[in-house]
Amino acid sequence: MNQKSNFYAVSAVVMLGILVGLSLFTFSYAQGASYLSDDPNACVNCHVMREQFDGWNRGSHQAVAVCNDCHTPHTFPQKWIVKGINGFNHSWAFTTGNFPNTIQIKSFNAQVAEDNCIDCHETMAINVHGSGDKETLSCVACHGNVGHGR
Amino acid sequence: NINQRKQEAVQFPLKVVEIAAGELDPAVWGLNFPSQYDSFKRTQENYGETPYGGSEPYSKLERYPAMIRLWAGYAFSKDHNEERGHYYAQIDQENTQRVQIVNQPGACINCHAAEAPGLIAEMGWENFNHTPYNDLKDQLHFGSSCADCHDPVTMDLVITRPAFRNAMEQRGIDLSQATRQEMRSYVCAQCHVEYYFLGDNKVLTFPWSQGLTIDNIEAHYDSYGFTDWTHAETGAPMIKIQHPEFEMWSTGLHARSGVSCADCHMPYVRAGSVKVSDHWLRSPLVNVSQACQTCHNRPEEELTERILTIQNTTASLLRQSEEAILAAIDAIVAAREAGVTDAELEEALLLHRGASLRWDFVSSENSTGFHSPQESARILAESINLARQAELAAYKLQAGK
Amino acid sequence: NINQRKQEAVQFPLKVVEIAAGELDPAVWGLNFPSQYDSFKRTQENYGETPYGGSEPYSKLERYPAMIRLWAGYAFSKDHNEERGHYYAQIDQENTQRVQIVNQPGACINCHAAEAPGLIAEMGWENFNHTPYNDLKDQLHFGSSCADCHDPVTMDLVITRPAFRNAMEQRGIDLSQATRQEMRSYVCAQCHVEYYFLGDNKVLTFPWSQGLTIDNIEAHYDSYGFTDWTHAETGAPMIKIQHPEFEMWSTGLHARSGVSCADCHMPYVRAGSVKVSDHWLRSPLVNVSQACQTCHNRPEEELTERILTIQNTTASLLRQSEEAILAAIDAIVAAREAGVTDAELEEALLLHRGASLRWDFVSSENSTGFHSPQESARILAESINLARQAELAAYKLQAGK
Ligand code: HEC
Ligand code: HEC
Ligand code: HEC
Ligand code: HEC
Ligand code: HEC
Ligand code: HEC
Ligand code: HEC
Ligand code: HEC
Ligand code: HEC
Ligand code: HEC
Ligand code: HEC
Ligand code: HEC
Ligand code: HEC
Ligand code: HEC
Ligand SMILES: [Ca+2]
Ligand SMILES: [Ca+2]
Repeated sequence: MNQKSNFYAVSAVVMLGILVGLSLFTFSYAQGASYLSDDPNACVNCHVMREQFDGWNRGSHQAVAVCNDCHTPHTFPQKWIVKGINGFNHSWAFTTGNFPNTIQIKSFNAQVAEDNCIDCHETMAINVHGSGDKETLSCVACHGNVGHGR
Repeated sequence: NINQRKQEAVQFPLKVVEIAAGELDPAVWGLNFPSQYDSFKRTQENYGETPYGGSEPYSKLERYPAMIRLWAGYAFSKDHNEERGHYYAQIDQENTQRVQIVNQPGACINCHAAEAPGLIAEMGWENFNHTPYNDLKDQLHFGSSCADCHDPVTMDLVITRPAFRNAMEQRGIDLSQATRQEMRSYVCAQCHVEYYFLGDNKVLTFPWSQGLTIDNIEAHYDSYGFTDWTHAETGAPMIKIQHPEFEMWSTGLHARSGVSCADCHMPYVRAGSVKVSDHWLRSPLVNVSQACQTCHNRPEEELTERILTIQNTTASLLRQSEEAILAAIDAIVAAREAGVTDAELEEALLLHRGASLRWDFVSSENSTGFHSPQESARILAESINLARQAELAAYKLQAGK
Repeated sequence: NINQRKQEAVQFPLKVVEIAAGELDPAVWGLNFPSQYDSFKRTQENYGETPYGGSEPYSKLERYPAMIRLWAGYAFSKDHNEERGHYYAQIDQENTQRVQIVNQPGACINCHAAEAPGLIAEMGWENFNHTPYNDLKDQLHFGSSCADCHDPVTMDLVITRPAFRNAMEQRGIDLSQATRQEMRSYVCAQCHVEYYFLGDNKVLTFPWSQGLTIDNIEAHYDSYGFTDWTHAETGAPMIKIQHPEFEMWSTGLHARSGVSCADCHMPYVRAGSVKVSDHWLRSPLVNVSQACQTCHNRPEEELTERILTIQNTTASLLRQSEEAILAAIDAIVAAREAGVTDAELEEALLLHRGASLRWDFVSSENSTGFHSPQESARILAESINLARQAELAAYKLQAGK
C-alpha cells in the first residue's frame, strides 16, 4: 500500500506536466476529452479498442461495469492519475503506431483491474483474497472471460 | 439480510472453538468451518462410476484381467480396486488383502491416516516406517482429516508429511517459498505420487532424484538396481508404480499454465454469499460446470466430450500395451521352457521391466491420460516398443536352442 | 496520421479495377487490395528454418536418411524437401526429380498451379487428370494465386478445386452451407490433404469415404486393395501419405474448438487502422504474437515452448517408429533370403504396410504433431506396434526354415 501511494504521488506530479503537453497533439483530435469521461464509447473512439468493446457488450459485466470501473482505480485521486497515464500512453502508442498487434495488458493495469474485482466482490471472494497479508489468487486466472472475453 | 451476509463475510472465519495443535477430528474443525466440513463429509457418498473413474470401488482385476498376470507374484495381483473418496482412506487400506497376505510396514500409514504426523513425532521417522502396519493399525481412527492439509491456527495450507518434504529438499526446492497457488497442488503431492520403501527401515521415499518424468523415475530406480518384486512368470526384476498423479500432471499443459489440483478437484462453490472451496474431492466428470466452465467457456457436453476423447484414446493404448506385455511374458516363459538360461534372458527381462513400469505409470495414474494426454500416449508407445522387443529377444533365444 | 487512418477505414475496400472472372495474376488483384498483395508476395521470402518446419527447402532425405529405405522403390525416396511458401508451388513442382524420373499425370497440377480450374473447364475433369504433366506444364505460369481461394467479384472464399468438392459430397457435406469460419479451413483443404490417383484416368481423389482418421483412411484403401507402390526391399503393397494437415487438424482440439487454419496461418494484422488477413502464409513459430496471442494471453516464449514441447515429443516417437520399421524391413529381407515365400510372408507384409502408412501420416503431416498432439502420438504407438509385429512374424518364418 505504502509503495503504491508513493508511486501515485510521484506520478501525480509527472502527469501534471504531461497532461499539458498532451492536449497539444492527438489528444484533442482523438476526442481525448471524452477519454476523461466514463463512457465506453470514449474508448472505442480508437477502433483498436473495438474488440474489447464488442466483447464487453456481449459480456457478463455490460450492465454492471463500464471500462473504467475495471481499468481505473475506484478512489480519488488515483483514478485520475491512472487515467492520465493511460490516456497519454494510449494516445502516444496510437499516434506512433508503436504497439503490439495483439494488445496485451501490462502488469500495472492488470493489478488495477484485479484490485477492482476485489473492490466490487469483496464479500463473495473473501476466501480467494483472504484477510491480512494472505497472498491473493489471481481472479483472471479463473475468470479470464468476464471483462470482454478472449 | 444483505447486512447480515456482509457481516458473515467480515466475521469470517467465524471462530466457535480454538483448534488445538494435535486436533484430528474433522467434526471439531467443522464447528468453525461448517460449509467446508459439510462438503468434506460428502467424500463418503458414492456418486457412481464414470467411464474410467468415479467412486464405485469395483475390482480393477476383474475389469482388466490382464493386470493379474502383469503383476504376477505381487500383492496387487490379488486385490486392487478403483479408489473412492477420502472418507475411505483408512477403511479401504485396513480391508485390502494387500495388508493381509503381506506383512506391511508402518510406512503404509503415511498417506492413509491422519494420525501419521503424530505417530512420526512420537516414534521417530525411521522407526515409524519400519514398525509393522499391524502393530500400529489399532491406533488409527480418522482416515483423512483437515489436519492433513491445514494449519489449525492460520488455516493456511501446510505440508504435514515428511516424505514429500524430503523429496523436494533433495530436488533443491524450498517449500517455505512456495506460492499459494503451488501449495494448492503440493498438499495433494504428499500422497498422490509414486513411492517406494527404501532400505531395511522401509523409509517412505519418492523416486525423484533425477526429475519427475517416467524416464527420470526409471533412471532413479536403475541407478541402484531397485526392485519392488520378482515377476512370478518371467523372473524379471519389477517396479510397481502407484498413483503418480502429481508427476503426470506436472508434465501437462494445465500444470504449465499454472492450474492446480484444487482448481479442478476443489473448485469454488457458493455457500450463502461467499464462495468456498468444495471439499468434496471427486471426479470432475460429475462436476464439469464448476470444475471446468469457469476457465473454459464452453457447453458442459463439449467439455465432457473432451475428457472422454482423451481418456478413450489413452484406454485404447493401455489395452494394446497390455496385450504386448502379455505376449512378451508368454515368449519369455516359452524360452525358459525351451532351456534358455537366466543369464541369456537378461536383456529380455530388463525390457519386460521397462515395458511394465511404463504401462503401470499410465495405468495407475488415475486420470486415464487426462492430466497429460500427449505424454501418456508417448509413454505407452514406448511401453509397447519395449514389450515387443522383449518378445522378440525371447523368441530369438528360444529359436537358438 | 490519425486523420488518414480514419479515412482508410471508411473507404475500404477501395476498388481500382474490375477483376475479370478468369484473372489469375495476383498483381492485378493487388491493385484493389494492396496490403493483402504485399503480404502475399512475401511467401517468396526465406525466413529460415524452425526446428521442424520453416521455409528453408532442405533435403528431408538427408536430414532423415531412414526415409530413403522407408520409401524404397518410390520416387519420394529420390527427392523430397521441406516445403516453403506458396510462391514456389509451381516452381518446386517443376523442378523436383519426382516429375523427371516418373511420367506424372496432369492430376499433379491440381494443387500447384492457378491454371488448374481453367484447364479443367477447358479439357474436362478426367481428361485433365490423365494428360501427362509434361504435356501441360508449359501452360503454367502462376503458382499460387488469389483466384485459388477468392471469388473475384465478391472476394468471398470459394472452393475452386473439384477433388475437394467431390470428396465432401461423398461424405454428404453440402459445401454451399459451409459457414464463413469453416471456409477459412476448407479453402486450405483443397490442397493440404492426403490424396491418390484413382483408376486409369488418374483422377485426383481424397480417401475419405469412411472418415478422416488414419484408421478410416486405411480402411478406405484396404476396401479395394489400393496400392501406391511396391516396396523395393520387402515387396509389401505400400501406401504413401502426403500432407494430411486438414485430416490431422480435424482430430485435434483446435478444430473441435472452432479454430481454423487461417486463424493461425493468416492472423489479422493491423494495416494502418484496419485489420487485414496476413497473406504471408508461413510457420506460426516465427509469428507467435499474432498467431497465438489473440487467443492465448501468455508470453511469447511460453507459447513457443508449448509448440516445441509437443513437436519434440512427436519427433522422438517418429525416430522410434522409423527404427522399428527399418528393423521390420531387415527381418523380412532376411526371411526372404532364407527361402520364405511370398505367400508365407503375407501377414508380415501387411503389417509393414500398416506400420509405414501410419508413420507417414504423422511424418508427412507438416506440423510435427502440433495440429493434434495426442492423436499423433497414438498413431505412432500403433505404427511401432505393427512394425515390431512385422519383424517378429518375419523372424518366426525365418526360424521355421
Ligand atoms: C487514443 C486511442 C485510444 C483510446 C481513446 C483508448 N485506448 Fe486503450 N489502448 C490504445 C492503444 C494504442 C493501446 C495499446 C498500448 C500498448 O500496448 O502499448 C491501448 C491499450 C489499452 C489497454 C491494455 C494495455 C495496457 O496499457 O495495459 C487497456 C486496459 C486499455 N487500452 C483500456 C482503455 C480504456 C478503458 C479506454 C477508455 C477509457 C481506452 N483504452 C481508450 C488506444 C486507445
Ligand atoms: C469486469 C471488468 C472489466 C471490464 C468491464 C472491462 N475490462 Fe478490459 N480487461 C479486464 C481484465 C481483467 C483484463 C486483463 C485480461 C487478461 O489478463 O486476460 C482486461 C484487459 C483489457 C485490454 C488489454 C487486452 C487484453 O486482453 O489483455 C484492453 C485493451 C481492455 N481491457 C479494454 C477494455 C475496454 C475498452 C472496456 C470497455 C468496453 C473494458 N476493457 C472493460 C477487465 C475488464
Ligand atoms: C463495478 C463493480 C464491479 C467490478 C469492478 C467487477 N465486477 Fe464482477 N460483477 C459485478 C456485478 C454487480 C455482478 C453481477 C451481480 C452478481 O452476480 O454479483 C458481477 C458478476 C460477476 C461474476 C458472475 C458472472 C460471471 O461472469 O460469471 C463474476 C465471475 C465476476 N463478476 C468476476 C469479476 C472479476 C474477476 C472482476 C475483475 C476482473 C470483476 N468481476 C469486476 C460488479 C463488478
Ligand atoms: C481457482 C479458481 C478461481 C479463482 C482464483 C477465483 N475464482 Fe471466482 N469463481 C470460481 C468458480 C469455480 C466460481 C463458480 C462458483 C459457483 O457459482 O458455484 C466462481 C464464482 C465467482 C463469482 C460469482 C458467484 C456467483 O455465482 O454469483 C464471483 C463474483 C467471483 N467468482 C469473483 C472472483 C474474484 C473477485 C476473484 C479474485 C479475487 C476470483 N473470483 C477468483 C473460481 C475462481
Ligand atoms: C484441469 C483439471 C484437472 C487438474 C488440474 C487435475 N485433475 Fe485430477 N482429474 C481430472 C479429470 C478430468 C479426471 C478424470 C476423472 C474420471 O475419470 O472420472 C481426474 C482424475 C483424477 C483422479 C481420479 C478420480 C476418479 O474419478 O477416480 C485423482 C485421484 C486425481 N485426478 C487427482 C489429481 C491431483 C492430485 C492433481 C494435481 C497433482 C490433479 N488431479 C489435477 C481433472 C484435473
Ligand atoms: C505416498 C502415499 C501412499 C502410500 C505410502 C500408500 N498409499 Fe495407498 N493410496 C494412496 C493414494 C493417493 C490412493 C488413491 C489412489 C489410487 O488408488 O491409485 C491410495 C489407495 C489405496 C487403496 C485403495 C485402492 C486399491 O488399490 O484397492 C488401498 C487398498 C491402499 N491404498 C492400500 C495401501 C497399502 C497397503 C499401502 C502400503 C503398502 C499403501 N496404500 C501405501 C497413497 C498411498
Ligand atoms: C494424506 C493423504 C492424501 C492427501 C493429502 C490427499 N489425498 Fe486424495 N486420496 C488419498 C487416498 C488414500 C485416496 C483413496 C481413498 C480410498 O479409495 O480408500 C484418495 C482419493 C482421492 C480421489 C478419488 C476420489 C474418488 O471419488 O474416486 C481424488 C479425486 C483425490 N484423492 C484428490 C486429491 C486432491 C485434489 C488432493 C489435494 C487437494 C488430495 N487428494 C490430497 C490420499 C490423500
Ligand atoms: C486434501 C486436502 C484438504 C483437506 C483434507 C481439507 N482441506 Fe480445507 N482446503 C484445502 C485447499 C487446497 C484449500 C484452498 C486453499 C487456498 O486456496 O489457499 C482449502 C481451503 C479451506 C478453507 C479456506 C476457505 C475456502 O473454502 O477456500 C477452509 C476454512 C478449510 N479449507 C477448512 C477445512 C476443514 C474444516 C477441513 C476438514 C473438515 C478441511 N479444510 C480439509 C485442502 C484441504
Ligand atoms: C483454472 C483454469 C482451468 C481449469 C479449472 C481447467 N482448465 Fe483446462 N486449460 C486451462 C488452460 C490455461 C489451458 C491451456 C490452453 C490455453 O492456454 O487456453 C487448458 C487446456 C485444456 C485442454 C487442452 C490441453 C490438454 O491438457 O489436453 C483441455 C482438454 C482442457 N483444458 C480441458 C479441461 C477440463 C475438462 C477441465 C475440467 C475438468 C479443465 N480443463 C479445467 C485452464 C483451466
Ligand atoms: C491434393 C493436392 C496436391 C497434389 C495433387 C499434389 N501436391 Fe505437391 N504439394 C501439395 C502441398 C499442400 C504441398 C506442401 C506440403 C508438403 O510439402 O508436404 C506440396 C508440396 C510439393 C513439393 C515440395 C515439397 C517436396 O516434396 O519436395 C513438391 C516437389 C511437390 N509437391 C510435387 C508434386 C507432384 C510431383 C505431384 C504429383 C505427383 C503433386 N505434388 C501433387 C499438394 C499437392
Ligand atoms: C491450390 C493449392 C493450395 C491451397 C489452396 C493452399 N495451399 Fe498451402 N501450400 C500449397 C503448396 C503446393 C505448398 C508448398 C509450396 C512449395 O514448397 O513449393 C504450400 C505451402 C504451405 C505452407 C508452408 C509455408 C512454409 O513457409 O513452409 C503453409 C503454412 C501453407 N501452405 C498453409 C496454407 C493455408 C493455411 C491455406 C489456406 C488458407 C493454404 N495453405 C492453401 C498448396 C496450397
Ligand atoms: C492453432 C494453430 C494452428 C492451426 C489451427 C493450424 N495450424 Fe498449421 N501449424 C501450426 C504450427 C504451430 C505449426 C508448426 C510450425 C513449425 O514447425 O515451424 C504448423 C505447421 C503447418 C505447416 C508447415 C509449416 C512449416 O513451417 O513448414 C502447414 C503446411 C500447416 N501448418 C497447414 C495448416 C492447415 C492446412 C491447417 C488447417 C487444416 C492448419 N495448419 C491449422 C499452427 C496451426
Ligand atoms: C490460400 C488461400 C488464399 C489466397 C491464395 C489468397 N487469399 Fe485472400 N483470404 C484468404 C482467407 C482465408 C481470408 C479470410 C477470409 C475470411 O475471413 O472470410 C482472406 C481474406 C482476404 C480479403 C478480405 C480482407 C481480409 O484481409 O481479411 C481480401 C481483400 C483478400 N483476401 C485479398 C486477396 C488477394 C488480393 C490475394 C492475392 C494477392 C489473396 N487474397 C490470396 C485466403 C487466401
Ligand atoms: C482462434 C483462437 C486460437 C488461436 C489463434 C490459437 N489457439 Fe490454441 N487453443 C484455442 C482453444 C479454444 C483451445 C482449447 C482449450 C481451451 O478451450 O482453452 C486451444 C488449445 C491449445 C493447446 C492445447 C490443445 C492441444 O491441441 O494441444 C495448445 C498447446 C495451444 N492451444 C497452443 C496454441 C498455439 C501455440 C497457437 C499459435 C500457433 C494457438 N494455440 C492458436 C484457441 C486458439
Ligand atoms: Ca475413483
Ligand atoms: Ca515449410
